[in-house]
Amino acid sequence: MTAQEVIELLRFIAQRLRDHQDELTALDNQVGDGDHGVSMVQGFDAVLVATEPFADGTPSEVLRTAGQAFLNAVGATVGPLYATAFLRAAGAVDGHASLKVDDAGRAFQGWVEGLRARGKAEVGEKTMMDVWIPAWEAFATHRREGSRAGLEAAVVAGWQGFQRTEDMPARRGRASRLAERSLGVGDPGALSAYVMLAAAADWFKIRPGTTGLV
Amino acid sequence: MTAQEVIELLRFIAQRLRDHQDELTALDNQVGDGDHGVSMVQGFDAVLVATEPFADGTPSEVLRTAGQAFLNAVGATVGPLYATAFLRAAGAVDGHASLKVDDAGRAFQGWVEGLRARGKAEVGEKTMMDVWIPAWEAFATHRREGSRAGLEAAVVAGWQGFQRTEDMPARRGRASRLAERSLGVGDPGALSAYVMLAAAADWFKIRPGTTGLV
Amino acid sequence: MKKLLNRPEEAIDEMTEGIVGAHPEVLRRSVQHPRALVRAGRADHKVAVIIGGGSGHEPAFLGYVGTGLADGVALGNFFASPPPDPIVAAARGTETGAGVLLIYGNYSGDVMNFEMAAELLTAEGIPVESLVIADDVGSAPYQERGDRRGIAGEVLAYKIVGAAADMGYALAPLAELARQAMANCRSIGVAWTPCTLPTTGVESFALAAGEMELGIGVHGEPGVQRVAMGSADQIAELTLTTVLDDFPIAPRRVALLVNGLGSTSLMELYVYLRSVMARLEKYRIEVAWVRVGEFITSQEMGGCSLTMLDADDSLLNLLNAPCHGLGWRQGC
Amino acid sequence: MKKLLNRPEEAIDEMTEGIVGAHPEVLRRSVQHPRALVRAGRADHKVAVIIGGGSGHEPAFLGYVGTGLADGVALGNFFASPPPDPIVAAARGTETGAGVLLIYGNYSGDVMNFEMAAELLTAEGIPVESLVIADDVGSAPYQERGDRRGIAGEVLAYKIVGAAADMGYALAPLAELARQAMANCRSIGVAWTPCTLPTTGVESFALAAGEMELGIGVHGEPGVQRVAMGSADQIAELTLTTVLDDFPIAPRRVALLVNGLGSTSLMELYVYLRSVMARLEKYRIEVAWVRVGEFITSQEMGGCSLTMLDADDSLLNLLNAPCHGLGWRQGC
Ligand SMILES: Nc1ncnc2c1ncn2[C@@H]1O[C@H](COP(=O)(O)OP(=O)(O)O)[C@@H](O)[C@H]1O
Ligand SMILES: Nc1ncnc2c1ncn2[C@@H]1O[C@H](COP(=O)(O)OP(=O)(O)O)[C@@H](O)[C@H]1O
Ligand SMILES: [Mg+2]
Ligand SMILES: [Mg+2]
Ligand SMILES: [Mg+2]
Ligand SMILES: [Mg+2]
Repeated sequence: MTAQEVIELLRFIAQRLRDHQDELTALDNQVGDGDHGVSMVQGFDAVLVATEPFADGTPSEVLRTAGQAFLNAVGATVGPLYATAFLRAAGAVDGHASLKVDDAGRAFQGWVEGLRARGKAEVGEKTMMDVWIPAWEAFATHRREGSRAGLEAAVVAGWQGFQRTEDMPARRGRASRLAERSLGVGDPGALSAYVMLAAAADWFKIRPGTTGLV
Repeated sequence: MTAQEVIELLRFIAQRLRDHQDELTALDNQVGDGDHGVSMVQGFDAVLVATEPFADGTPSEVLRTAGQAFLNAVGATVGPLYATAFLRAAGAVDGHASLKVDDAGRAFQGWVEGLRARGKAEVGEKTMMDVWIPAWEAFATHRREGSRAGLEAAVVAGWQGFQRTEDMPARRGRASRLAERSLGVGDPGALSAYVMLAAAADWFKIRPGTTGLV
Repeated sequence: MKKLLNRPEEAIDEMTEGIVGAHPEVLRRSVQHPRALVRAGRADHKVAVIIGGGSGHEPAFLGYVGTGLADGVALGNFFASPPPDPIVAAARGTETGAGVLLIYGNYSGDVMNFEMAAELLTAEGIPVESLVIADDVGSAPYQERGDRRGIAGEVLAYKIVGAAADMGYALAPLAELARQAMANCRSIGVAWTPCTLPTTGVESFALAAGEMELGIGVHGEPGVQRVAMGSADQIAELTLTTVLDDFPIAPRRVALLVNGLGSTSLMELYVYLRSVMARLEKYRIEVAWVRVGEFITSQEMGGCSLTMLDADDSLLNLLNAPCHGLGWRQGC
Repeated sequence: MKKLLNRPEEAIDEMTEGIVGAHPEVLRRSVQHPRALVRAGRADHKVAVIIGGGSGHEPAFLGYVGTGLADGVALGNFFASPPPDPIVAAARGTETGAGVLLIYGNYSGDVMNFEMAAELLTAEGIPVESLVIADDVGSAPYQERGDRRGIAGEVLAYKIVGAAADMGYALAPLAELARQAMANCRSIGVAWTPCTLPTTGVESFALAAGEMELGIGVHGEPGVQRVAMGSADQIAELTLTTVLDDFPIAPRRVALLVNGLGSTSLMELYVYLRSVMARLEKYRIEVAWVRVGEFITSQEMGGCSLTMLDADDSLLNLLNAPCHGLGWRQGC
């Protein structure tokens, strides 16, 4: 997977977030302050602008640039979270001109660890981590069956994770003030996480010829 | 007509204004600032409270007290206008313990002259004067046929006057800023004038035995 | 209607109690009338500046009583001029022998009530001058500018007159100064969401999604014209042109007041101001003084007004002089 | 959504241009970052007080930069914490060697971004302290008060810290003073009409005619509980009790801040204040200081908050010290 391909993946994810912006706004209106859809879209728009010049660089450069761009465009809660995710993913594949299957797996792992390190949230607290953690675990378990199987397992686990957030009282972020009133409504950050994850899986399906990946 | 009867008449008028308050609000919302119904009702409420102690006094005392009370409770445009009307009506019947037909006519004349003197509005400027002036003129013309005939002519003329305000661009008061936009909407002050006038006529019908009047 | 009130009929008096209870160092109730408020502490020999108008426009009018501002204010009912009594009470409670300057907007109600008050004061031997504010270019053409109503320009008048009175201007020169200043003051208002009088609970008008009223006053009266609601830039262009075109000679240096009518946010007002200032720069008109905020409101109305004053050094000095009222505080 | 804006995405930057263009004597843009504003004129050796938060709450947060207030502010997107860069820029542009005190509300976003900024500044060798505001008793029970979010109490923190910093407090004592003060500060908010983010055009919530949210924040987040909207007296009773009951020891002398969330009129706020003050008098709690107005808003939301600070003489002195920001000016 070349830097150019990483950029294409990011563009694909950005489009999906745009498609789902209103749903994210609606969920964040119910449990938070209504800005989550805007933040994700603004963040990825900035990512696309900033990474463009790095198409001939390394994947790691693209990811690092993306992290900085996302953070500066967004701030908010998701800014530091996804910025750290991007930076850790970049760090996991530093020096590689192109990513192989295992590299992509390491980047994914770095992504999730970055989120965890920055936000300190665990599964069950009604956040994006209810999607990312089970998704990563499912991927790690099933990647031996091939990266496509791993990704598909991740998407299934992520979706289940998002659905479980509907039955959780919030414990983190703005929604935590709502406590029991947040019950019945899924977490917006978990939904955007799922949208990103599913977009990535779809992209790998559509682009079976991605350099170096099976 | 005794002081007590003047008070009863005022109470009757007050009730009618209350019944029509929402219509007055609606009209003033369209061509003005929406407070006319409230002002008229508040003003007459204050009149009732203030005049109560004068039931054993003279009609002139009642009217003078009413004017002061109306002014202090209302201010606005109608405060000085109706206060002056009350005071001139009172002045026209000073010293009389009870009003005869001619006295009541003089009080009516004083009322209209007071309004005219204070507001300097003429017929055709889309104000209460479009009701009061023709009403007074009709009364003056027809009173020879009896005060009841005079009053009935006044009511008819007043109603026609109100209706004519619908086709006038405003020239006085807040509504005058609207110019042509006030066309098609009747004047709130003209409507409350008509309500008061019709109430008075009805009261004399209901109370045929009013002291000293035919 | 959702308002933070008890009985709407009591709101004005309850507000007044809240204000005098919270800010006794600024203003107090006159002993002569509950609807007359006067500034705390007695001033020495100076012209008493008395203002007033309907309630429901807060911080107007009671926010402009205090050091460097008016000496007393008379409060009317919602959107209704005060009667003469509280005006007279405010004047009596503050005049020090140097006479009284009454300032009020050009509305039939205010004119009649303040004129009655002036007659009563004159009858008591108190010298009285009156300043009638008529800054709203939306309300009558230039030829009939004497018929215009007063809107946010009133607030600049209070500041200018209040500062000059505190500096010791005598009655006649004070009135003259104020009249000259206000002859060079122009305002225009726009609104896109209505207001609701607490006492009626009825919205003042209904506008479609893309519509606004141009030439709105401060009472929820419909404006002069219903027009499309454009962007901040377009509204800046429209309002600025309306105001500028009304000056017989284009001013070279101006003071600006951008007034929010109730629910328009400070962000919006500054986005609008930016656009106004950019245009003035193109015309090479210097903006020597600016204030942005809620100075005279119409309940929760969405809208704003632009006031422009052709300002020389001495007016700017008066605008910059210290003052301390609830609606305007600077320098002290 | 009817707002006086051009493209909503440009609103924050356009507002900023409007503000710095209109008030160059108060604040200016940092040369290092367009979303960092710093006070005009350079202060001598003093702790730099840096504040910040999401936009859309004006006059918070940029209204609290100036003499006797904060030295710099970082502006985020609508209802979103600023990223570390403008925070760092505001600090770098104002620190004079005496260190930096960061003040921000206890929101996950603000905490993460300000902590990242603190790390960056520390890495540059600049001494940094942080004050996290958590005054909203509606957002977590007393036992978990460290988890509470910051609402209007933040504004009192800016004033107190700004005054003390201008008086020459060193970093550690300044932080200590502020922490002690804020440990005795409590707020609660209520709202009855929603707000609309310019960037989404969606109303934050839908309430029935007689309903309100209790424990609302300043972002249109739903409150802790949906309750019947009572009269001003009832809301005063409810909110005052909520705040008072949270003090381990009932205060004897307090400072009050009544904050309007956007479309609630000054009249309503004073009617409410009157009721709060009457109740405090019954409890023999002295109200030594009061401010009423819009200090931190949520667009055009209808609602208000009550903030109470258990105030000793030295805090009152700081609250009364002169300051000059767009959102708060007194004594200079
Ligand atoms: N500590 C945390 N760790 C991981 N995710 C978090 C944390 N706190 C909040 N979130 C996620 O952030 C989302 C909200 O993001 P957003 O609306 O963009 O920011 P804000 O809350 O600042 O408005 C929540 O839905 C939740 O999934
Ligand atoms: N100069 C005038 N003379 C007589 N009536 C007038 C005059 N100016 C206004 N009016 C009447 O006053 C009415 C408005 O009264 P009201 O709404 O109570 O006062 P305001 O205009 O102060 O809100 C108008 O409808 C009109 O009939
Ligand atoms: Mg959010
Ligand atoms: Mg009216
Ligand atoms: Mg009126
Ligand atoms: Mg947010």
